[in-house]
Amino acid sequence: MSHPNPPRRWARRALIASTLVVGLVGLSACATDPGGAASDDRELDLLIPAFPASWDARATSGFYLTAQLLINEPMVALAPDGSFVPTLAESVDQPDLSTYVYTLREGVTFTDGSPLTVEDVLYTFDLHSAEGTTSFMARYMAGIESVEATADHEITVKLAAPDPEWPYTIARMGIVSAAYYDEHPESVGTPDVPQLGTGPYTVESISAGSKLDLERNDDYWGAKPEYDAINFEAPADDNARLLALQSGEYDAILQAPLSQLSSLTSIPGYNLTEVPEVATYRISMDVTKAPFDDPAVRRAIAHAVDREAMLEAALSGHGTVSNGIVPAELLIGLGEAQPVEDAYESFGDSLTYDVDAAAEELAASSVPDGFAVEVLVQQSDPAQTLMAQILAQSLAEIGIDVSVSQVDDNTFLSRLYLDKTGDGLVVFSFNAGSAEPANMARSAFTAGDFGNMEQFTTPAITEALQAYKSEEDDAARQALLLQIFADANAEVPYVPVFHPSVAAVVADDLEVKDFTSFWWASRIDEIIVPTA
Amino acid sequence: MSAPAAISAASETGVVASQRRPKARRSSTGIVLRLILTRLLTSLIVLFVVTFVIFLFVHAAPGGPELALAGVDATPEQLAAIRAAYHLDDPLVLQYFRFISGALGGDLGASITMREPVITVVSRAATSVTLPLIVMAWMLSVIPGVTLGYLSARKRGSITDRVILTATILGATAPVFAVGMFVSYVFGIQLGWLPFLGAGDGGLDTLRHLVLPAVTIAVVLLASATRVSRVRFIQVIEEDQYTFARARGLSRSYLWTRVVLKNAAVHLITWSGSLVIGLIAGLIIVEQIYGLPGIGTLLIKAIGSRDIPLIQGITLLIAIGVVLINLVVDLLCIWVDPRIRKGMEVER
Amino acid sequence: MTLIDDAPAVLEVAGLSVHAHRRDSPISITDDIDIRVAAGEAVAIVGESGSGKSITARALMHLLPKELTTEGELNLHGRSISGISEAAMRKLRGTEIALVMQDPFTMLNPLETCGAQLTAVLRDENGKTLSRAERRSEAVRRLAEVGITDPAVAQRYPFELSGGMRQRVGIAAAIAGKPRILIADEPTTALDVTTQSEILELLHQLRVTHGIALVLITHDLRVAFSVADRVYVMYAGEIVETARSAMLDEAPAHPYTANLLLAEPPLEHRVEKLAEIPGSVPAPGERPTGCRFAPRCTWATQECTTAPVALTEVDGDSSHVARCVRIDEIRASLSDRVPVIAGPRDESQDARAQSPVITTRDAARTFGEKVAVVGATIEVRPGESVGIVGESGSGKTTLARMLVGLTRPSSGSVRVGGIELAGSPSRAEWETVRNTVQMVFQDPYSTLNPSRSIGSTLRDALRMVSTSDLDNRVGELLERVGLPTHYARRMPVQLSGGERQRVSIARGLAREPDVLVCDEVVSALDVSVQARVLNLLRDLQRDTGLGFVFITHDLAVVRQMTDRVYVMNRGVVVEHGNTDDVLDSPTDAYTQRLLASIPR
Amino acid sequence: MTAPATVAIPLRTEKKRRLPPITISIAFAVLAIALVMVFFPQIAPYDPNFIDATAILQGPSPAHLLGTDQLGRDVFSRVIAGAGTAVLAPLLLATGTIVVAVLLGLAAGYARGWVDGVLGRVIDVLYAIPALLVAIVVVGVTGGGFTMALGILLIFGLPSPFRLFRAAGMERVNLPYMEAARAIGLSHLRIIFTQLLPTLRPLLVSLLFLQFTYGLIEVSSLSFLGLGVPPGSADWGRMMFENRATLSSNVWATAAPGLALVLLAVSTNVIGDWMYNSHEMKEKHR
Repeated sequence: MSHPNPPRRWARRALIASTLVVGLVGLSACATDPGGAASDDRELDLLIPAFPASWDARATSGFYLTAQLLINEPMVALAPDGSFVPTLAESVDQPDLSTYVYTLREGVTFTDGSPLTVEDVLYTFDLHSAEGTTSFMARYMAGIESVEATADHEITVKLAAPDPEWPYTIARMGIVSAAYYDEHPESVGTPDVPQLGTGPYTVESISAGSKLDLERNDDYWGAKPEYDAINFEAPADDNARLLALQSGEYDAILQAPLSQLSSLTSIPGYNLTEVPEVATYRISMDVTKAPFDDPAVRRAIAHAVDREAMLEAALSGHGTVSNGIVPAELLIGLGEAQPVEDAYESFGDSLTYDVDAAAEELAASSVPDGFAVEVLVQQSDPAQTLMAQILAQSLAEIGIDVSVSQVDDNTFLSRLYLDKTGDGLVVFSFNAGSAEPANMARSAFTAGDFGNMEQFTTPAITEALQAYKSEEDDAARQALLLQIFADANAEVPYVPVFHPSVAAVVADDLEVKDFTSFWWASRIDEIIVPTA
Repeated sequence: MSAPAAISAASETGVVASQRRPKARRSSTGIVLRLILTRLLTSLIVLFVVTFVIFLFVHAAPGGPELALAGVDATPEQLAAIRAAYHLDDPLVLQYFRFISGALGGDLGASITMREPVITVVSRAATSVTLPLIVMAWMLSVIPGVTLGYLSARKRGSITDRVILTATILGATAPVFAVGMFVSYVFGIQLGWLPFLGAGDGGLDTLRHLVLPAVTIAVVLLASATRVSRVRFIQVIEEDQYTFARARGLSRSYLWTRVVLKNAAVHLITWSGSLVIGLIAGLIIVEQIYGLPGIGTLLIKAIGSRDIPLIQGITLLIAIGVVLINLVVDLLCIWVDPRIRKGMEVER
Repeated sequence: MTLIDDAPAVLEVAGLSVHAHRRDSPISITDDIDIRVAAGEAVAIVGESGSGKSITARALMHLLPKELTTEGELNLHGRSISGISEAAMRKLRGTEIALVMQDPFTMLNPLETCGAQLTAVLRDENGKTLSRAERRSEAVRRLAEVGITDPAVAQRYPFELSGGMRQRVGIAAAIAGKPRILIADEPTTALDVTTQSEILELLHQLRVTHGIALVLITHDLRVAFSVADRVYVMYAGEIVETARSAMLDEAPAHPYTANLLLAEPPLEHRVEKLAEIPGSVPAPGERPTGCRFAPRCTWATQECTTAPVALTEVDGDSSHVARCVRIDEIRASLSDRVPVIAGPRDESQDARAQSPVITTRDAARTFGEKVAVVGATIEVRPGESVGIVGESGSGKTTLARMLVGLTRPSSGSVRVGGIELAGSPSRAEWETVRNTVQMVFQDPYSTLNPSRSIGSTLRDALRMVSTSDLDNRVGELLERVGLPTHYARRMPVQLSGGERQRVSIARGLAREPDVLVCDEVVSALDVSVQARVLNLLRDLQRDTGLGFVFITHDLAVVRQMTDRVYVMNRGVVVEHGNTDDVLDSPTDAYTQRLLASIPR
Repeated sequence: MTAPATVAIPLRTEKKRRLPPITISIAFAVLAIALVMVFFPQIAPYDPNFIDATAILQGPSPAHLLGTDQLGRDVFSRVIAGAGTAVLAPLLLATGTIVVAVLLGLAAGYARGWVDGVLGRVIDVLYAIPALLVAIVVVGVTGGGFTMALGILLIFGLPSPFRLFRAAGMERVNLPYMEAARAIGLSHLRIIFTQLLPTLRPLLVSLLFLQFTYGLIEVSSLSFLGLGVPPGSADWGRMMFENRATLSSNVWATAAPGLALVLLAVSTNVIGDWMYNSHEMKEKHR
């Protein structure tokens, strides 16, 4: 799945996910390459889907972090295999569920030579959590009760309530230099004032919004980074990225556009790696808006959605049709597989593609003669548009007249999230920011959250979500989540359509290790490595 | 044929030059100054109207820069705080006044999303991509275009002329995006002669990356240049002055440079000015197709993120560019044509 | 050919034909032209529109467009130049043979100073271009040669000069390379009478001082006679008669020449009726096989139409040849060229007694800073024909437009039918004005709306009087101006200039006005056509008592058409009175100069 | 100043920019085909909007002459259906622009004075801003649809036809036949409609074709940027925009609408050009 802009901002918490890596579907192209060991001057040229308007720490999230975290290291990093690795923090202590104590590594310096201090960490926290901040991470920081320097190299964070997602939040927070930010108010991250960090790579140049060149930080405190330089480029759209790869000047394309995978893999000298993404395309119906406040209408629509056709048309089949808005594997990771599989199968009953059943439901609804509705889709994600057109054709058969409106992301957000001025029917893609299974669920069922397009929630669900936060037992967590999804499924506020794949196409002389849906949250030089 | 136009026009109003009141005779510098001043004054109004209209539309549009800044995870309070920080909730008139007073002082404000002064952002995009692209496209089209127009005009009616004519109709009509896709597909992808994506690493590499985009624009402009210059050349050739110059035994080079080119110049200058103006929209499309980080791409991005200062700044700078081009065109015409210097109406 | 035969020929043309190629079949434009010009001689080629005289002039210079091809022998100074290369011809142009064109307003490059254009062809003895200082002094010297003594003119642009000055600069530029022959293609047609005589005098001077032979192309026999030693008369692409000027004037041998002379309104006296030539000049490709003039010739018989006619000597005089098979039979009647002379003008005393239809008092008009009419006081009484005469810029047209309400006076008074036009007349008052005075315009080609038929144009006008029976009334109107009724269905393009002018008169008559203002109605017409329109107007005046205001620059027309005349100069009426009195004994210096300038 | 001579055969060449007759014939043929597509869309073998998930991105075959797009829709049928918007939208735009430009232009050229002054200044302002730029900004920002796009293109497309008609009005207003009409007593409105407009007819027709061409290019450029027509429309520009991502699977899904677009635009331009020239030629030879 691909939507370059804005990237997965609606990302949430996580857990580990080695189980998630269903497999490397990498096309085992000719293994003729002798695969010489990485030499010192190896550069990595990467195509990523999008660039932020600025490399300011507050403006980077999602894919952007892949570059950001190479410059500004977090205190604790997420390793490609899903484990957490202390980096700028030497150690982490968790005295209780809502308190974290980080001990900073000593002797670390920024690339300008100045030493890393607790002031820098405090400054970074403040950057993201101060009142009125523009930071994408503000909401994740909202649960902080206090952040204090409790010793020379010690930071203590107290949360208002336990937050299973906190480690992921910390792993996404690259530490910036307080002095540097003070010196350049409001302009850090621009071409003239590039970011300054302690990470394995440092900025060589930023050129006009579409290129970022990093070079190795030779004074890096840790192991010598693999590549001499890593260059990122974000062509204007999927098509341009395909063309770019064809030009042969790049080593890899990450988050490759799925509808173009066949074209991409036909380019000689490149291999495909494809894994399921923790993301869901769904059709959501705003239960507060007529006629979608009528469950019969929602059931009718659920039966009218040809999910197979949508997967085929929108993603050329690169994904899996799903009965739930969270990939089953994520829940299975918490415990037994059987209950999850049974539940998901039962969810499918209301989702069968059956136009006759749909017509029957509609005939029995408050709008037996059908109605007209506008579906908003994001211009940046062509898959949504294709799905909406298929939806329109199916719904036309039962008398619902769908007009598809393609709008830019800003309009999409403002009309559906802020103003709620849509007609109530949305084709929508929703991605997890982390492998925490409750991440997507909480967003989908919390009133006022962007993920809750349906404006659907029940007291029971809210209660279950709350209980999940302090529940430490995985099996119990699994049960809580399954209960939530069952409750929701009964009301059909949404039609889960499919989970897309996430793909990388990489040159022959490189190999992909531990590629996951969250590749961007880990060091890319540890995911894409020279063939041994 | 009726009596010569000049005569009938004179007898129409019964006026000859000698009857002008002597004091009414203005100096030519005065006329030129007046022309420039009037032009600048009108331009100021134009700029005012343009920016205001764009300003209104951007404000009426759904969404705002705060969404681009803080994303979907932002809380309503956070969004409100951002709006307040950028004065987005102030009365429109006040906001516009702030913008225009800043602009009059040369300050276009800072881009909200890019956190840099608008001037910096725009001039970077302009100098690294857009201006070289315009210059390259202009040179690739006007010079060969006028040459082709010359050939075509000299051999009018011949096979060469007809081939050139037919080809130019095709070139001048094909939409720039169709040409762009064709050129990038054939010369970039299939033949692999030149890069077709991005602006390269600066310097010569950037120039290399600009060749195909420039060719794309030039295809359209070249056709138009050929047609316009051909028509104008033939017009001059059919004028009495050309025959008279020929009848005096003047050389071919004199005929072409001093008579044809010189008399066509005002027309060609005016035309090539309007061409550059008409090219602006085409530039946006070409920059999109070739993934060039120029002003067009910047504008599209700014629109997407509702970066109001940036949108305002870009449109204002484009409008200023248009005004400047028009001014340069006027001055060049004044320089070439003494009749304009003397305040006479001349058909361009 | 007598005297001139002895002088060596600088230009000799034999059997020159020009063809156009349209859809494969060549159409001949001129046929078998023979011209001989001796050194220092002045010859004129005279003809009406469509005669092919300008084409011939350009063929001599090898300046025809590619679509036209030439045949025949061209000898310049005894050297054949037919079919020589463009490069070789370029060397001869300007140095051996030069051309001055008709329109001084378009002939010069508007973007170069006069001096630069004058000296563009000049080279020093080594073939190098001249230095700036040399060019400047040369320019001043050359200007002096053509009578421009102000050295500042060299720095001026053509648009800063008057028409006469431009024509002088043009001549200076043409002769800069010291050619031996100068072809002047209607060099004075676009100029005022006074300027015309100056330019003709200049051309004569150049002959004398520089020994340049002159080939004058003109439509005006009077101009030709005043300048040229010999005259070639062209009609429909061929030469119909050649003779020494005096001979041609006194004893034309071709009916066409004779008719042309008769059709010209005389300046000295009034004639009962001007001679008309019926029909019009046939277009190339539509020319009759026999004598080309036969269809319009009153003397033509069967024998004229059978075979092409050759040039034959007249009275055994080798210098006088004509292309007519019946020369000997009709010679006598041709010479009989004096039509009835009108007696003393029968002044209509009752008209004098009546109160005027149109009165202006100090009517003035300015356009911005320009003053068109300084202040004119005129009167027009019912049934009277009044002339307003003047050169371009005299304000006569502006005055005429004020009379019909197309232009409002800036100050002073204009009363038409008792209505003051300087005020703001009501709708009904305007109706009165329009029923009193109507206008006929100068240019026959733009006087009718090209996209509307003759009938609909006339219906528009008739409808303003009454909407009944429009078609019949259109027919009547057309008959009144001597056109067949079926012309109502025609479009203006299908009509000749004279016919259009008559439709225009019909339109003016539609509202049955008391006075018709005719603004240069015949100035754009050929002489033969002009005669017919003037006769028509005179008939109208005689038959219906219609009054006229004749705006014209042509004193001969004034003599023929008007009872009283106002002479205007620079926006002021300088003299007025009975036409004969003013023309016979002018009191104002300007009127005298005007009369003196007319070539006789 | 007496009768200047007329030359029956023009000395000036008339081969101003005559196109080979074959080009003009082809242009008319293309236009005819386009019109057939507009009025008889049923000649399409398939419903242009029918989505067939079993036939996605096929190459050309006897069943699908130009293959299918990413929703399995028949490209050939969509190209035929695309003629609808390709002809009607620019036609609407061209007609609208010309009607407004004629009314305003003639008013300004005929009346002069303050009317001319005010209109002239407004047009100057519009002229300073490229139409497509405004359309891109405004439609892009507001997400306005096709109607808004057409409206903007119409308003900002006014300057050049307005100036043309203003000049035509000014040039003709003092011609003798116009003055004669005034002298005869026709009202101003009557003069404009019965005297002025008929003389402009050839100009109007040729201009309609030329404006149509500009309109077609502008509208499809917007479509190509994803603005204006709704997604999935069988619009040529939109099809190119949506299908260019699948260039390697079925090049015809992009190339065919592009080719159709270029052919139609070139043809109408050729026809307009040809009409304009033959009109101009007539004027010269009147």
